[in-house]
Amino acid sequence: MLDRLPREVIAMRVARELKDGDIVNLGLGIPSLCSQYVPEGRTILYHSESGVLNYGPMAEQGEEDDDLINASGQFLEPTPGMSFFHSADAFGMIRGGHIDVTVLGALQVSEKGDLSNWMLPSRGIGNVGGAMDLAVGAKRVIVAMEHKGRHGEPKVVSECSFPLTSPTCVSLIVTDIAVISVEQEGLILRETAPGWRLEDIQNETEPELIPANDLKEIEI
Amino acid sequence: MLDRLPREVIAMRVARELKDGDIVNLGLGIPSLCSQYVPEGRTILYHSESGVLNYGPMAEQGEEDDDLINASGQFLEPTPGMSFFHSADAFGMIRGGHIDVTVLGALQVSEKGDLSNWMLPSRGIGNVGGAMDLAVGAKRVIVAMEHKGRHGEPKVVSECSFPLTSPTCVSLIVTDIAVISVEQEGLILRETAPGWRLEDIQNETEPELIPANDLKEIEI
Amino acid sequence: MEKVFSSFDEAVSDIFDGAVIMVSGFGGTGGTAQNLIVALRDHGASNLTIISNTAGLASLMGFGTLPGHSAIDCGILIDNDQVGKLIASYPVSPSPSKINSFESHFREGKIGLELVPQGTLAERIRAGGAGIPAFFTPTGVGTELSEGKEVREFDGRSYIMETALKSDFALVKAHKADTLGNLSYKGTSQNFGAVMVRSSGISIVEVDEIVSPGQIESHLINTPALFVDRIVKR
Amino acid sequence: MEKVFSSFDEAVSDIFDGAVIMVSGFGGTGGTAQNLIVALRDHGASNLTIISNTAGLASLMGFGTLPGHSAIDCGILIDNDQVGKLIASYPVSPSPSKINSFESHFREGKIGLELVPQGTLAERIRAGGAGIPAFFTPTGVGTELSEGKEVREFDGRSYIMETALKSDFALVKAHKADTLGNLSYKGTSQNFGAVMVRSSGISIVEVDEIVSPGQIESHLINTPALFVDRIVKR
Repeated sequence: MLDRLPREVIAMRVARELKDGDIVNLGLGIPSLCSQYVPEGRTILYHSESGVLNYGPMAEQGEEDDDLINASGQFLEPTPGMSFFHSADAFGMIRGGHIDVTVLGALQVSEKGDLSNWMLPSRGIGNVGGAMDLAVGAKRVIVAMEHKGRHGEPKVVSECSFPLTSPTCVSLIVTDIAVISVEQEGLILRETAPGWRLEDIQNETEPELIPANDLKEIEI
Repeated sequence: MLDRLPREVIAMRVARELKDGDIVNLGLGIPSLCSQYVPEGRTILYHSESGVLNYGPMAEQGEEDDDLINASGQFLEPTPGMSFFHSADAFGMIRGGHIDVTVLGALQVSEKGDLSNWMLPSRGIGNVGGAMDLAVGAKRVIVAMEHKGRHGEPKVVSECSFPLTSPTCVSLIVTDIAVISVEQEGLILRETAPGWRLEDIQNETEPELIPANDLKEIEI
Repeated sequence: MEKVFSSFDEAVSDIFDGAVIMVSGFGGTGGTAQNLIVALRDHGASNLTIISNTAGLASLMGFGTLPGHSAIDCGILIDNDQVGKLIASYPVSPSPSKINSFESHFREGKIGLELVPQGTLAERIRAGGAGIPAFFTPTGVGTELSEGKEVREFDGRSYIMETALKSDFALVKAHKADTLGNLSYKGTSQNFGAVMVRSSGISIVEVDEIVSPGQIESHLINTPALFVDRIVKR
Repeated sequence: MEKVFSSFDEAVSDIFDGAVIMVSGFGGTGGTAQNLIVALRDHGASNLTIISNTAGLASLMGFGTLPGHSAIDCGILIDNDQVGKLIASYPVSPSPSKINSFESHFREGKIGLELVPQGTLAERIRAGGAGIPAFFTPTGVGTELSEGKEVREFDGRSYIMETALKSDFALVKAHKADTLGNLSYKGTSQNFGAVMVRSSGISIVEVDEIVSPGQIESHLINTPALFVDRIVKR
């Protein structure tokens, strides 16, 4: 059985996509880990829809302040040059195209880059939160997730069967077995986890994957 | 010949309309004088679309600061509890109904309370500035002006012939000869300058004035 | 012109059955008017419409709540059957196995829900306070949350029309107030409160401290006094 | 990620003929990027569309200008025939007997004008920066400035639809910047600049002082760094 990449390595791979000076908003789960792995020498300013830009790492125990949280409710350290704003401005930044990259989790991503990440149909009710705004507003949407669901079902699908967050918004999918870019011609398999071949990944993927000319193993 | 009230007395009469706690925006000219005559014991917070609430009196000579001006470009004194904001918020306050009273000058006011105060047709171009926002947004619009124009033409008219600032927005007209309220049934003459009779005022007014039951002389 | 109230109970005493109430806070305890919410629970007004980012995540699961502290949020009004309708972006627990009272009341048909993307919620509230009755937004286009909404293209992209939200009352937490009603907030605790005070008929603000005018420096005032009707000190 | 430019000339060097430029300031010298405006005059880009509250009241008549001081504002670009169109709320002198170059160019048909109520101008600029392509406003209804605009009723009141404004560049004056691009303003000098930085492709900001991150305290930052592209010290 082939090894799947741990969550930290998915985050590490995504972090390499973040460029010096980028304004980045990280979603819950694997995305939230990315900030720990940004290559040295790059300054990233993190934005949270809780109303803060340029926040620091998670607060140490005993240093927590409930007036300084991220969108996941985690306590943050202050940083020099951090700024605060209310929710209408926080989302003006998002919707207005001022966020360079958002990294989001997903329940399903389609061949066309449609994203479903806010409601499990089996539950019949869900939390939309800021996901739709981020999916529509950020200049680049990267999905970081496990390649298949808890019951082995594919999450990279031909058509999303779950309620959409936004159509055609995802540009890159980074999973525990592959890096896939969403292009006009379809899903391009760019990188594979060590030992995984195209057909292994295709087996866990509903739409057809097109191997990149320079298909390679993920390098971290 | 009957005496007309000086500008200061018009402003004094308008100032009596301002109630304790009112948020007030004063236009150019006679309106700007009102703040000097507010009856004692009333706290008025003045708003200016230049981006300040609760500003102080005009700055003394030598104390001027070009980062602290009102909408007429006059230098202000700072006051305890003064606050600043950008233009979108300044007008959000106006349009959103957060200004209790605005006092504006006028070129013409009609029987229905239509206001024209931004363009002389003879010039063919004009400055609209914040006038339309104030006329539409403030809870109460008071006009303070001379009763007739420079060439003796009436300014209280049946229909405005000048370009409108806003239809049906004025509720009270205070001039150098009369105080007139705009009501459903028409223009009600409430107060007269000392010595002026209904017919004297009617002579200088295009639409018919309805004398109030308690018509009286202006008291300051 | 007196804005300072001496008790939370007095500050909420005229909230009526069926009122529309905005409740500040992102989801954690920071920026949540915990004492005003308790006062409204005790007051008992019913059939309320609550406009809030969440239906109470702090009380449900300690979201944004200091370790070892307990939390009160608008969840207690739903627990207490005072809410007929919720307008929110994040109404249920993130975990399907942890059910809050909103979710169980919703399943029983006892409470209505208008689910709104968080940015649209914030912008609709801002619009309500800024005299803008409606605006177009790209958020939600092509999703089930845009069903029944007017769609229009601008420059080749599709947008949906959203309308302003206003309320009868807002219950907001700020850090400091001066007696004129100027407010300052701490850190990320402005969130919805700083917008809600603008679009409520009567804004009621719970603060840590009340000071004289001038004791909050002008450049530190986040909310100018004209948006604030009532202040109560914690 | 370097935002600090060493000269005003360099900071405006890529402004192209036909560019849309927002220029900050209410009308006086406070909040007006006088050195950037001079640099753009010297640069010579032509056929510009200028979005500004006024066509220059400080240079014309000393509006909001300290006694004995001289003033530079976007009026010098119009004097210099670089402007093809003006979008403004207060384009001419308040006195019909005092004619600025905008008014004479306008009468000669050399310059276009889109006259916009001041609040609508500010809101259109905000919308441009907040991803809102259009909104409804009561301002201007029933006047000649609403001619040709869509009118719609909400709750029995009429509103007109206005669309967002964006620009290629903004020339803005702030008080302090840190090297990340965070800005603070003084007093009433936020006015249009604090909104224009949000809706411009490239925002260029002239400041009195540039400091390290942290030297503008977080609660004193009016404009978060993500809105700012270039900074030049006066």
